[in-house]
Amino acid sequence: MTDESDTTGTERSLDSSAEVALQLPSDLRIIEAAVSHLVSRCRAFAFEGPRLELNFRVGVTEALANAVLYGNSNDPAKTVYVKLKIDEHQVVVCVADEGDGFDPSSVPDPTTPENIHSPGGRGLFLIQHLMDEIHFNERGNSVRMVLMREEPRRPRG
Amino acid sequence: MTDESDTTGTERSLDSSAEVALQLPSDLRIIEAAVSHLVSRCRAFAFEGPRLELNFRVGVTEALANAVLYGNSNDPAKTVYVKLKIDEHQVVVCVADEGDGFDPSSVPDPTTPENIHSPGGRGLFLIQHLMDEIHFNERGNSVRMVLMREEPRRPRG
Amino acid sequence: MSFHTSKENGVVVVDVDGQLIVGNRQELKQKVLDELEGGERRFLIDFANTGYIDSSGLGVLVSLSKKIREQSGELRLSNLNEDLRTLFELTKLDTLFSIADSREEALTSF
Amino acid sequence: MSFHTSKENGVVVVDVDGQLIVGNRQELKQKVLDELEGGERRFLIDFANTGYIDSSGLGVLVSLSKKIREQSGELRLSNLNEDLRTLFELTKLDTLFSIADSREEALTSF
Ligand SMILES: Nc1ncnc2c1ncn2[C@@H]1O[C@H](COP(=O)(O)OP(=O)(O)O)[C@@H](O)[C@H]1O
Ligand SMILES: Nc1ncnc2c1ncn2[C@@H]1O[C@H](COP(=O)(O)OP(=O)(O)O)[C@@H](O)[C@H]1O
Repeated sequence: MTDESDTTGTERSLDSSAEVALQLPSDLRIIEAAVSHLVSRCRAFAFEGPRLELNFRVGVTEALANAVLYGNSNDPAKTVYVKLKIDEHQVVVCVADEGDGFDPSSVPDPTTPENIHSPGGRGLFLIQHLMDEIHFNERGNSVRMVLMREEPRRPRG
Repeated sequence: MTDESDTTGTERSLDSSAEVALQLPSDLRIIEAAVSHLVSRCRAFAFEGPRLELNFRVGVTEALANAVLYGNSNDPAKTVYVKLKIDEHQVVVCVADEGDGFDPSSVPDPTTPENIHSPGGRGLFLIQHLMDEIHFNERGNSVRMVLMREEPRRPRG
Repeated sequence: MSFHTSKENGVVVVDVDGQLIVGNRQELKQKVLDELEGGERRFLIDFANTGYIDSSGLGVLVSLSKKIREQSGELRLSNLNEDLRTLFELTKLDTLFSIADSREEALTSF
Repeated sequence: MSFHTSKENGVVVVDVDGQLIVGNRQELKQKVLDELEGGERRFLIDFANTGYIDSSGLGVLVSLSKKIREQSGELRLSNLNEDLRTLFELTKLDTLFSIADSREEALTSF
């Protein structure tokens, strides 16, 4: 604890890449503001258009919602950790929670006839289809998403 | 950037003190959630009652609002840094912004007959009267507030 | 973000201004369910001023559609921009909903 | 948090549920100003269900009180708990407002 001015975090802001770190109260009410913040940091790095306004916004919203609701069991005393790194090619976002994790491969496809009428279960699916890459750590409480600035030429796996 | 589980921040949680760090998007919408989070962290450390529900809540709300509105000029791409440390005697909260700071001694008394009808200007005054100590760094963009768990016996200066 | 409700030709029209996401979906749900309980049966949700929708927002539409159908009512959607249409197509929810291009088209087709 | 408005004996009563702080003060302000513009002149803001108020919340009360007085109207407050009273006393705003212990007392005194 110090009250010197260097408590203000400094940010590596080279010409070619920037990093952002957030440590957020685990609360659904902060999601919209957190996503706007990350979007405006991306814009400041000349990333814009539908990949930012749709793919990035929805992907990050889903990851934050899952961290708050499932990872942190909607307990407002817990914390969600976000890291973003943007360079001229791509943006990488990590969202981590304090939970025990889960097995992403166990989540069913929400578009099948049995599941299409379910009110839930579309979050991971949207991340998978809107982001270019998604990786979980082994425990399953930290997700790393990669979005290319431009639509990749090869069709996504 | 890593997707290992140790991206989850760990917290020093000895029996006698705890620390919390938040890095928040500079957005008025997050203040209520941030304050609830800090309050619940204090409660988890057996701090409760009106000093928490009034003095702490209002003091921290004021400091966050000033950081967002003045320090960070209400720019949602900026960040507010919060640190809290609680032990058996007191809680210390630091709120820092990315702004140029200001001179707190230049802020007029809001309770004088000339100022009492003004819609603004009561934030610092409330911090000064609700917290037991308030210190600014030299630049004026970082405030450190101390609140004793129990009302101090000596009258406040 | 806000939800604005009006009544046009016997249809309850809800405008979604801003985001329809996990943080506010309950508000939309409650608004529509209150009208349904009040006896309304025709609903149009208009997305002309909507930024984005997340999976919870989609989920709330699915569950409202079901509840409205159970009361022999009808739910339509209108004014999905290209981005929002992509979400409905990805999740195949475009097959579940009656989606009109414009508010007028939706209102006359009830 | 929410603001609920009702009309009792010609008085517009606003209940503040939750916090009245920098993030939502505009909503309260707009609600009351709309009623003032609509011709209402007597206002009671009831704090029975209010958690805490910050300096912006106090500020919005000061500015509403001024605007209402300019239209020859009257603003009263009721049900401040001990914590909230402390805030009014610290800032000397207890000298500026007409504060009643209960809603009934406030309503009958207009
Ligand atoms: N961070 C997480 N920690 C624990 N479980 C998770 C996490 N993220 C997702 N899950 C699990 O995966 C399931 C599917 O999540 P998702 O596809 O986002 O749909 P929904 O949120 O609607 O259930 C969740 O119901 C939950 O059980
Ligand atoms: N973090 C800050 N950075 C720069 N200026 C500040 C900061 N905090 C307060 N101030 C200045 O001090 C003034 C008084 O603040 P305050 O007492 O909280 O009342 P109000 O917010 O209603 O103006 C503000 O108007 C602003 O000019």
